[in-house]
Amino acid sequence: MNLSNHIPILIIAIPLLAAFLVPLIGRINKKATGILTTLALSVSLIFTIALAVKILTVGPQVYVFGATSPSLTLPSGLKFPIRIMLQIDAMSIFMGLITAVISFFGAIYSLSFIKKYDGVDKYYSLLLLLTVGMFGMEFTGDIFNFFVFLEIASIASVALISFRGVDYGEPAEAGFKYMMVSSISALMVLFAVGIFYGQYDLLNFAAIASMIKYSQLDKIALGLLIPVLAMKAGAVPMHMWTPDAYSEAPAPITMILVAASQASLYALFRIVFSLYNISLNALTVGWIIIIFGLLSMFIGVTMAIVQKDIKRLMAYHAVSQTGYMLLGVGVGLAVLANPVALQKYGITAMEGGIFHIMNHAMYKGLLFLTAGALFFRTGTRDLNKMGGLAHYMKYTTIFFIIGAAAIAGLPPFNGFASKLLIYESVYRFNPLLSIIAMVVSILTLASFVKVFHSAFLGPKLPQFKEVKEVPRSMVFAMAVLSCIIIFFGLFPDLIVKNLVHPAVMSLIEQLQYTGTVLGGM
Amino acid sequence: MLGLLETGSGFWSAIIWIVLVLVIGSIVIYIRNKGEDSYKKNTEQDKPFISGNPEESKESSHLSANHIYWGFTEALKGYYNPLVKMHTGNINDYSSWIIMLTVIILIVIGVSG
Amino acid sequence: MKEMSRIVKTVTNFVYGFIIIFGFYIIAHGHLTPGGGFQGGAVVGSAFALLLVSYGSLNSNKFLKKDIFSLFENFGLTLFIVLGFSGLGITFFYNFLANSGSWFGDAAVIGINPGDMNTGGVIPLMNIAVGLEVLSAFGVILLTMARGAEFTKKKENS
Amino acid sequence: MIGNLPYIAVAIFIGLGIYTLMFKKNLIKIAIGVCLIENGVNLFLITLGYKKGAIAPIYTQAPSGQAMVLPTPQALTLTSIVIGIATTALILSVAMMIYKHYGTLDTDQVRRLRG
Repeated sequence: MNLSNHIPILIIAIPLLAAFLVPLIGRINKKATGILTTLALSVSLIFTIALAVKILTVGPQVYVFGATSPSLTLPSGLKFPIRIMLQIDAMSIFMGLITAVISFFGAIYSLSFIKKYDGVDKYYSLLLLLTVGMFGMEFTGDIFNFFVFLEIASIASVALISFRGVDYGEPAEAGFKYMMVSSISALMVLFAVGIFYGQYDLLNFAAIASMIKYSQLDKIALGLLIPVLAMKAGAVPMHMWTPDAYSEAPAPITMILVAASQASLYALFRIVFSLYNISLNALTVGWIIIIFGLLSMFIGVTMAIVQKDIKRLMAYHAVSQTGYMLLGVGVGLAVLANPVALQKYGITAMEGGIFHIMNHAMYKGLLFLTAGALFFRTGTRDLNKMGGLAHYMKYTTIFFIIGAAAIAGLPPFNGFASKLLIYESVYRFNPLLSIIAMVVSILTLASFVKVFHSAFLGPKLPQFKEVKEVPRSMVFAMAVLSCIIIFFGLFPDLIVKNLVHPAVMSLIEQLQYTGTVLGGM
Repeated sequence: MLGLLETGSGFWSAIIWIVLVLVIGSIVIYIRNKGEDSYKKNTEQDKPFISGNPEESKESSHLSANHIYWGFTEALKGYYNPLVKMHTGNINDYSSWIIMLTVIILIVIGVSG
Repeated sequence: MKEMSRIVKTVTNFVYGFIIIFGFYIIAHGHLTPGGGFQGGAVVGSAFALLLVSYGSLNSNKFLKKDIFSLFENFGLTLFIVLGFSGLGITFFYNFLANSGSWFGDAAVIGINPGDMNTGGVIPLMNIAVGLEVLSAFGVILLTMARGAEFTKKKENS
Repeated sequence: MIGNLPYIAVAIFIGLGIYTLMFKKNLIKIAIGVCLIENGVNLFLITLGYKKGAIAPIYTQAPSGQAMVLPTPQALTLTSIVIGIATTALILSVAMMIYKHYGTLDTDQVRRLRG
């Protein structure tokens, strides 16, 4: 048995096994559950890194379930890709790395954060299932399997959002709203799957992509898939669930939910680029995505300025930052049919958008963790009630400054690098878009100045006399994320050249995606 | 060079930026350290000037989040009032937005061909 | 929930065993006929629902134990994923028992056949694992919801 | 025309479900709306695999020489039913928690999170 061949499935299967073992272990020892979770996710993280090295040096990987060949030869000699498979190229592994890193640090942060609640074993089990769902959405090469993993991720995240719902009403309300929108979206995805199956008798991404004609039915499927996946990513005007869900979930879960919404974003890009690619009307669909991006950026940030709840404010920023990714990739899509413009600025715009996904996961994760640290010690999320916390929580203050500077796009942090790529390339597409993006960046800085002032600055308040620094595991998780942010900020070229550029190229070149499956048949 | 990111129309290097910030910052600090002759420490000059009113206690002088950017939101009332009203928090509206957007996108994709 | 009349309870006593047997029949024949782990588990779960409704949630707590259900649920899930792992010699979920002559290892007849139970490799085993998981998951869901309903009703009355 | 009847039923199911989601004010009714859409989509998938005059795809003691319907959409539907059960159970449990804390199921009142 050669282990290295099985790495793609082990990344998914080990957290899955751990998710089922955690409640069993929890009967014997409650403390062991957290350690088992962390262990499983660390194995997953190591395997993801190993797989990333393999993919970036050797090429895309295909892993078939239950048989050696992805296709079945009928007695008539016809070959058919019927098996469920994982298909992992540079873009998938890029998202996989984000998922692995974020869920690992989410688990570490949870070790102390979640201690005081009941049902810790169920919490860890659901966290692992959420991770499995995200990995599955990113790695799968089968469109129905994608739907299954989407539902696994959304069911697990709903249960985690309403985790505190036994004691408070608001988390249950947020969970209900998220469940409603995500089940609508999942059913629309299923309908689109039905349309594809009815037309092509196929469920394999690559096989559908090689046959797609952009017929009337394909247009309907695209029209169903774009809005629901954009909704799951939190695009305006379907973003209303985002602040509710993000603010009520426990802080480490909020961080993982950001990565989960990005998995939907990945699915949107995968469908538009790898499934349809040049066959669709690139300008129209590109502009649809650009308009989603613009609305998300502007409405997200202006709504954030008036918020009083710290996590709600950050959630609106998550909406706003998603707009940057949609803008960057949308510009790339709009010029997809025009090779000259694509070479000149389209690829750079997409690099900016894709790089921003990773940066956003890191700094928004860090910011949510600092908000969680404040909640952990003060017991409130209301900015009006906070003040002077920098006196008591020095490390958290430093991490918050790093995160806020990164999200506002201040040099030399990582947010600046990806935003610069977006500004400069989008300016050559349409100057107005670039100017709006810069204004949004300034407003982002303004609203984080507000948070910093009202939560951390000011005199020592009498009600927070007992407040002290958060436990060590929480500080550790925040410190490592800060180090990643600073590293990305100092050496953005390493990431762009080695991870982002291959990811963009694997999106643009459809043949590379379909060839890995159909070439081996 | 390590850390040099090509952006299509130029480049960005955090390391060069940090070096520049250090150089310019040290010049600024040097100029600032030359100082103002008339300034004297531990005199009346150190105290805040509030037109002779008595100074408030530190605890009550903290500006809470509600008051920050009050002018900004007040000036943009026409923009904010409908926008905040739009976020009703009603689950029916959430699903209505999704359905409406789906219909609009279906029409746009269908018409554009 | 209050317990229901004597008629309902008598009929339940008479019928619930048959429902559970039928559910296990569906689980065991999952690889031959329509059905399988989930469907059979759901049938068994409906027997639990019948017990719960007719005896009331307080009484049925005596013979439906949430703790045991949740243990069986995790056991079924773990069994399923371990079966998936044990195919790793070739690929994940590989049917290593099929046509091997051991458990469920007889070769299946392609085309119309009388239906031999001893075929299918790991598929019947997975059906059993899933069936175990589903029936106990239904039990857990029903008991938890019944308890929650009890709580809400108390709050309403007070 | 008669062959298209299932598709019309699909449209009616999904339309009713969407109407329920958009205009009904009770959380339980909204959950029913989701179930309606789900049933519509499941019916759509099943109909895709249907062939006129064909029998169920079971080889055990099947009559010989008859065409069978395609089993793949049925497998897909089954998976989606399983997921649907989990979704419905979760929706109803969360609705119970909401009722416990809010004392109502009216969507106009279940909106502490807004703005």
